Amino acid sequence: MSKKKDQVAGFTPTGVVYKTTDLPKATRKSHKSLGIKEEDLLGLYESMYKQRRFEERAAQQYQKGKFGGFLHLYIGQEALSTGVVHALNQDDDIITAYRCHGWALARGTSANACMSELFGKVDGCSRGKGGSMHFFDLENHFWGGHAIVGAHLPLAAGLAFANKYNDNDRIATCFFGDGAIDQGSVNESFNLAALWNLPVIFVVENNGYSMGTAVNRHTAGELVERAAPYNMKRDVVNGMDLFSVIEKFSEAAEYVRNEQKPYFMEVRTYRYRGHSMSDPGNYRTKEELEEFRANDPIERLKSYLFDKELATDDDLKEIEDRLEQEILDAVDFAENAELPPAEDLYKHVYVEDDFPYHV
Amino acid sequence: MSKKKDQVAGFTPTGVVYKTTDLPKATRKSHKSLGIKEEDLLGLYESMYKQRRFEERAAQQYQKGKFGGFLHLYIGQEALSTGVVHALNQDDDIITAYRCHGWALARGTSANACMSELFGKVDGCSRGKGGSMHFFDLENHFWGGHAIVGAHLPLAAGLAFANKYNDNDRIATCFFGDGAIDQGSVNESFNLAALWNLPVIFVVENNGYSMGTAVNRHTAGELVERAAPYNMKRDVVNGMDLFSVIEKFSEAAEYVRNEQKPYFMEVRTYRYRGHSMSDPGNYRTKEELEEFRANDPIERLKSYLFDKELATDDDLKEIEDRLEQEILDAVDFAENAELPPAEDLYKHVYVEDDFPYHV
Amino acid sequence: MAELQFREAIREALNEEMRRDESIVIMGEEVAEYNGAYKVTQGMLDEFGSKRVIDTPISELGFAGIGVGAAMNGLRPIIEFMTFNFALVGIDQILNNAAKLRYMSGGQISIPMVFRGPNAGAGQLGATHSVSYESLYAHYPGLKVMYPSEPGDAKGMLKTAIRDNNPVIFLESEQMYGMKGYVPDEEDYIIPMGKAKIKREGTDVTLVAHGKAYHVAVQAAQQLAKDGIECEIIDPRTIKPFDMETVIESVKKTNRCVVVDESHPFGGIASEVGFQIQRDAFDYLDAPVLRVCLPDVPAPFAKNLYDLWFLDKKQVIDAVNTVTYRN
Amino acid sequence: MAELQFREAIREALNEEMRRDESIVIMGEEVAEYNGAYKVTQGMLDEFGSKRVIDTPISELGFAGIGVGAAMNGLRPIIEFMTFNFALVGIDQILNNAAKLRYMSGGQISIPMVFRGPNAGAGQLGATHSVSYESLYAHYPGLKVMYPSEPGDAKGMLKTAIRDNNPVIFLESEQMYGMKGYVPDEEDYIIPMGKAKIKREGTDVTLVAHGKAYHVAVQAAQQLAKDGIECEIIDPRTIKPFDMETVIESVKKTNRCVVVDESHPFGGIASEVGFQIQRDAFDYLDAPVLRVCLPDVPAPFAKNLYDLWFLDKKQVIDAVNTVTYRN
Ligand SMILES: Cc1ncc(C[n+]2csc(CCOP(=O)(O)OP(=O)(O)O)c2C)c(N)n1
Ligand SMILES: Cc1ncc(C[n+]2csc(CCOP(=O)(O)OP(=O)(O)O)c2C)c(N)n1
Ligand SMILES: [Mg+2]
Ligand SMILES: [Mg+2]
Repeated sequence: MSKKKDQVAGFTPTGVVYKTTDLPKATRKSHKSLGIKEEDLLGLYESMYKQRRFEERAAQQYQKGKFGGFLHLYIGQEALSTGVVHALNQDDDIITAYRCHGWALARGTSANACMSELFGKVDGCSRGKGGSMHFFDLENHFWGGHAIVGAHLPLAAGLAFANKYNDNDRIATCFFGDGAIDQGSVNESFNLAALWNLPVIFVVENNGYSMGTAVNRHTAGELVERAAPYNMKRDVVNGMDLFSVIEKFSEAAEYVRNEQKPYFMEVRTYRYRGHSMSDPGNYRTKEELEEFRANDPIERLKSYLFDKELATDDDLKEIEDRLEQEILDAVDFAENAELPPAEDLYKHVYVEDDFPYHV
Repeated sequence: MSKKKDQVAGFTPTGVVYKTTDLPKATRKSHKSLGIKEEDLLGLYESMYKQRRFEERAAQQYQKGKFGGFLHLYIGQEALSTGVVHALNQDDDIITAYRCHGWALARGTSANACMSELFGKVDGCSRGKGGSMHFFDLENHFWGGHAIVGAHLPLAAGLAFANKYNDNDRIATCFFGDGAIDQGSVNESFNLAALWNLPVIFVVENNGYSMGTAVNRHTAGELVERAAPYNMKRDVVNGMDLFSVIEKFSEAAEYVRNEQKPYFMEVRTYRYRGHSMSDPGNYRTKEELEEFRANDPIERLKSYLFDKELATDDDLKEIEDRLEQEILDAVDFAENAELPPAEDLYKHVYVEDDFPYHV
Repeated sequence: MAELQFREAIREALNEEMRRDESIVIMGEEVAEYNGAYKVTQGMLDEFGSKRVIDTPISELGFAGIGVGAAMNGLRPIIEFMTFNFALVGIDQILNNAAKLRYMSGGQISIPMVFRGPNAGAGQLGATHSVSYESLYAHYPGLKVMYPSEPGDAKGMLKTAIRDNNPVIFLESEQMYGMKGYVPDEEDYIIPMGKAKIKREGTDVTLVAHGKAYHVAVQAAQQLAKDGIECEIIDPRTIKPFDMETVIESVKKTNRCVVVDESHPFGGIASEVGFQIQRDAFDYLDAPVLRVCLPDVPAPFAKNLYDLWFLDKKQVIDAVNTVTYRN
Repeated sequence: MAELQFREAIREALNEEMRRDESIVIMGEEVAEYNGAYKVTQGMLDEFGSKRVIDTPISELGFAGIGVGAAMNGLRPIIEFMTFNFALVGIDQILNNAAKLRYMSGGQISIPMVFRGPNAGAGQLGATHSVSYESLYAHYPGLKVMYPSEPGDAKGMLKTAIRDNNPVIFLESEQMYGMKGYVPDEEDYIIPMGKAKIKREGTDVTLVAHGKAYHVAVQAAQQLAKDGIECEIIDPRTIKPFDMETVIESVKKTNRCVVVDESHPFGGIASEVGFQIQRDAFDYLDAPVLRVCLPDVPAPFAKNLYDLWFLDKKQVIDAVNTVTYRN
């Protein structure tokens, strides 16, 4: 009975600062061999930078008390949204959890619509009814913004089901956190997708923590292996490196589209900020944060562009200044936008807006 | 796009009769090398035979309209209950799904109490309030009898949690069908048990079908692999062979008790009857049924006893006759037993039987 | 008018709608090869094929959610729960996703779908298999809820539910699947959402009853008629929105009401109906609104206890006698 | 009497009971190392260690069920849901297992445990994070349900809940965690299960209100008092069983009642209370019982819509004016 006494001591290991995630090697391929056109490179930079600055400004506004609710920032993880959007077709479907601002922006929702949603204004991408956690932009095939952890995985399988049913060549992609991996909805979705050959990519964004709980404290085993029992194709990606994301997701999208089968991807990444604005992040070390920051996706792309002489300081400065202005304008826009009209309270529950309510 | 068109044709493959389960090889060890005492052999025979005859009589009574509700028979799967009970300590905890008669009997609940429960009588093992799907016998550490598929796995982990907390040297064992494997509760329980090192054996009784759905039509991949991502120890057992069950479960119980870690077991077995009394079983072939019947656990033990001259025809006849009588008596007992008194309707909701109800 | 079993009437609605509209699929446990656990979907796999009639694993959360996702993306899924008791493991997909996504997206998302299957007590199946869920689904905004009591209604209401562009909870009764009743032959027999039906006219007391409870009310009314008490029976048919107008009109005439409801009493449909009547027809009431509900205890297995537990016409008669001051 | 925040009062109850009884454990997301998402369990890991204060993965179904299983087997678990909205994915363990296993086993199983956490609206968090669940848990037999409105009650009630030998749903309000109130210093301050409290005496109208709604009722009563209307305010504290006796007594005196309830109207607590009053105090009512509830729509995010959506003292005043015929 060697281990026994030890094991009884406590259920969850505590007081240990875990090394959360190891980054797999980044790809060494050049943009050319990855099929990224030279003229798209600055657009990719722009996409990541926009998300970053948008959220930094949003945080500022939140701290000033300009809007309420929770605010979860995606800062640090932008290579994923940008890379995935690049790798997919524009009409492929994307769905994610509550850490959703970057996704909407990457997919093309305007900064005005995003900022207005945070401010709860009628020009918001969900007409001010969803808030930070519930961005939607169906025109851009962005399906939200979901705040019950794990609950959108079956929805993703359903999006894929309809795509397959209609044989429309679209695939669905679904993003969720490492904390979501422990929900039974994950496995039910995996089994159904594998059994029915649904064209969907499930993606766990392993940023090392579920709120304050390090990944090893909430999950047994390696995340990527969760798909193994279903014989689902799977891979691990360096989520701090844009090119790695594009490489792996291009492959995965091709496989899923052609073979009409699901795929599971573990993306190792990091959120620089706390879980939400109220989280001081005491559960992790400064060193760990610094280690990941040293791999910052925006900086990495910048270095690449400079190294290969694909852009000058001025090129980037021009983009940054333009975005800076766009986002400041978005803040102005959101601040001055209209609140939803009072009658909106009773709208959008049912398709019929005159449907009777109980009082 | 080779496979695509094909794949879109249908979601679930239909019209195919699947070979459901392959039996792994049975152990070749003798009872001695398995540590089964000679004097226990007839008791093991008795345990299996009792379950078999009990259920055959129960089916008869049901068909005569002597009691209502569903009736799910365990016939064909008795080697598991008998073998597991032998391998465990008497105070280890057992919990199972609605196909539960065999388990109660194997654990020592009297035929009278079991038959009375079917008949909805107050002498039933659940005072007539549970019926066929909800046998309970806490004195014998038998925790039911659960009819929401998959819902008792977390309970099993909870039983194990309390055992570990109290450091009482007991382990918990949890039995469920192949149909249950697709419920998210399975994975949540696996993860929690692995993370917290809970002393529990999870056991899928793969009898080839979830109602009319062959295992390959409801599940992707191999069942036993479902525990792999959690780094849980696991094995596949020939559930038609008593000695194999005893061998594997003795090992597993020792591991779980000593290491204080969970274990997953896939038991390949077969139910001879339909899912419940109303199921004609059209989804499977006679040949398949015959193939498994040829491996009947009771017959196998009988042959072993005869081959090794450990019992005579008369020995077994004596047992069979005695049990036959015991079960006929149980039918009489149940038929003549009292119905629960009317005031039982309002009892056992809360610990306080005078607790106020709303009307 | 054909005389059909409840299950046949539901099947006709399913078949007719699936023939009309290619975007409808049906999925659930044993709906295809097994022809349905209760034979509701018999023959449908043969007619519509495995792309539209789909057997699912026991993963209520998963396939309910797939239904919602597919509905968002252009299909009109019908999700069959083998019984609504099992929907509890998937209820988050119904209450948080199906019922709220349109609202949270500011009207961008539509979810045209039906969740259907047996609800409420089904005889001696024990506590987990005998629960009425209508008040739960009706309590939270975003869903429509229907519960037919007769085969004809079942067909017309299910067709309405399937054509509705919102998520609809369609409750059936396992014990009533074999019950026969007349179903109109009309090409397109449709019963409007949210409209109650006065199924028996009477002047002395209003009985409000849906689903299986409706038949208990009918039995009570028949017996009371022999005593000269004429009950008006209203079957709401749709539970949410509940057609209180028809009920209030009736109570203004009879001045008395008994609600018969196969649910537990606390916060059930009966409380809601009773509450609204006293609020909106206070001056018309000659007696308090009474309810006849299940006891506030889970379903027992034993036959005698189950019979005590279940609704009985005698309880309805007693309640009517009380509100008519004949006790 | 110490003045404590709501969260501190709850923490005191947890700490005192855990010191008394070694069989109590508490588990939930972020309860240990993070000291609780809302800091309710602050310091508890340090005092009681990782064997008794346990961080869980996001697996509500799993850990709720582990709680039930552990309770069956001799422990007294306290399960914290980060909010009760998330309990929906685990609700099968509560409604089918915790609430029914004792009954189905003919009384063999006891399940002494508490499910607790924030309930109802918590400001601008959107539709999935703002739901009131008390009527759902109260509707189905087998559970006891408590919902304190003030820190002192919270402490005394939670101690009662923890000592209860049945599964208890203990609802808190995230928005109230910072609210201060006096908490008696008594060694063992206990508030009995199922007893309402008249928190304000009055003669003109009875207000029934629990949880956050209680404070809306208080504000309304203060304003009405300036107009010479004296409200009697009853805080039921326990929702199931609901202490109707105290309510009925009061209505017999005031002859009027308004129920203020932070839930949707259909089949909510307010319907139940109103139904029972009209049934059991029919002859005493000078006006119909009215309710002030949330609208029958999900929670919107936008500040202006949320404020419209949430209860307002003005609605209560209007209702009181109506039942006192001052409109
Ligand atoms: C079912 C459910 N349980 C709990 C929560 C509360 N909650 C919101 S986010 C979160 C942590 C999720 O972490 P992860 O999935 O890793 O995503 P990340 O925040 O890292 O992006 C928790 C516990 C919830 N929203 N839903
Ligand atoms: C959550 C849930 N869904 C559906 C059912 C209905 N149901 C009862 S048993 C069963 C099949 C289960 O098959 P399996 O797990 O293989 O067990 P076996 O009957 O073979 O012993 C189904 C679908 C249920 N009881 N609970
Ligand atoms: Mg994370
Ligand atoms: Mg099976």
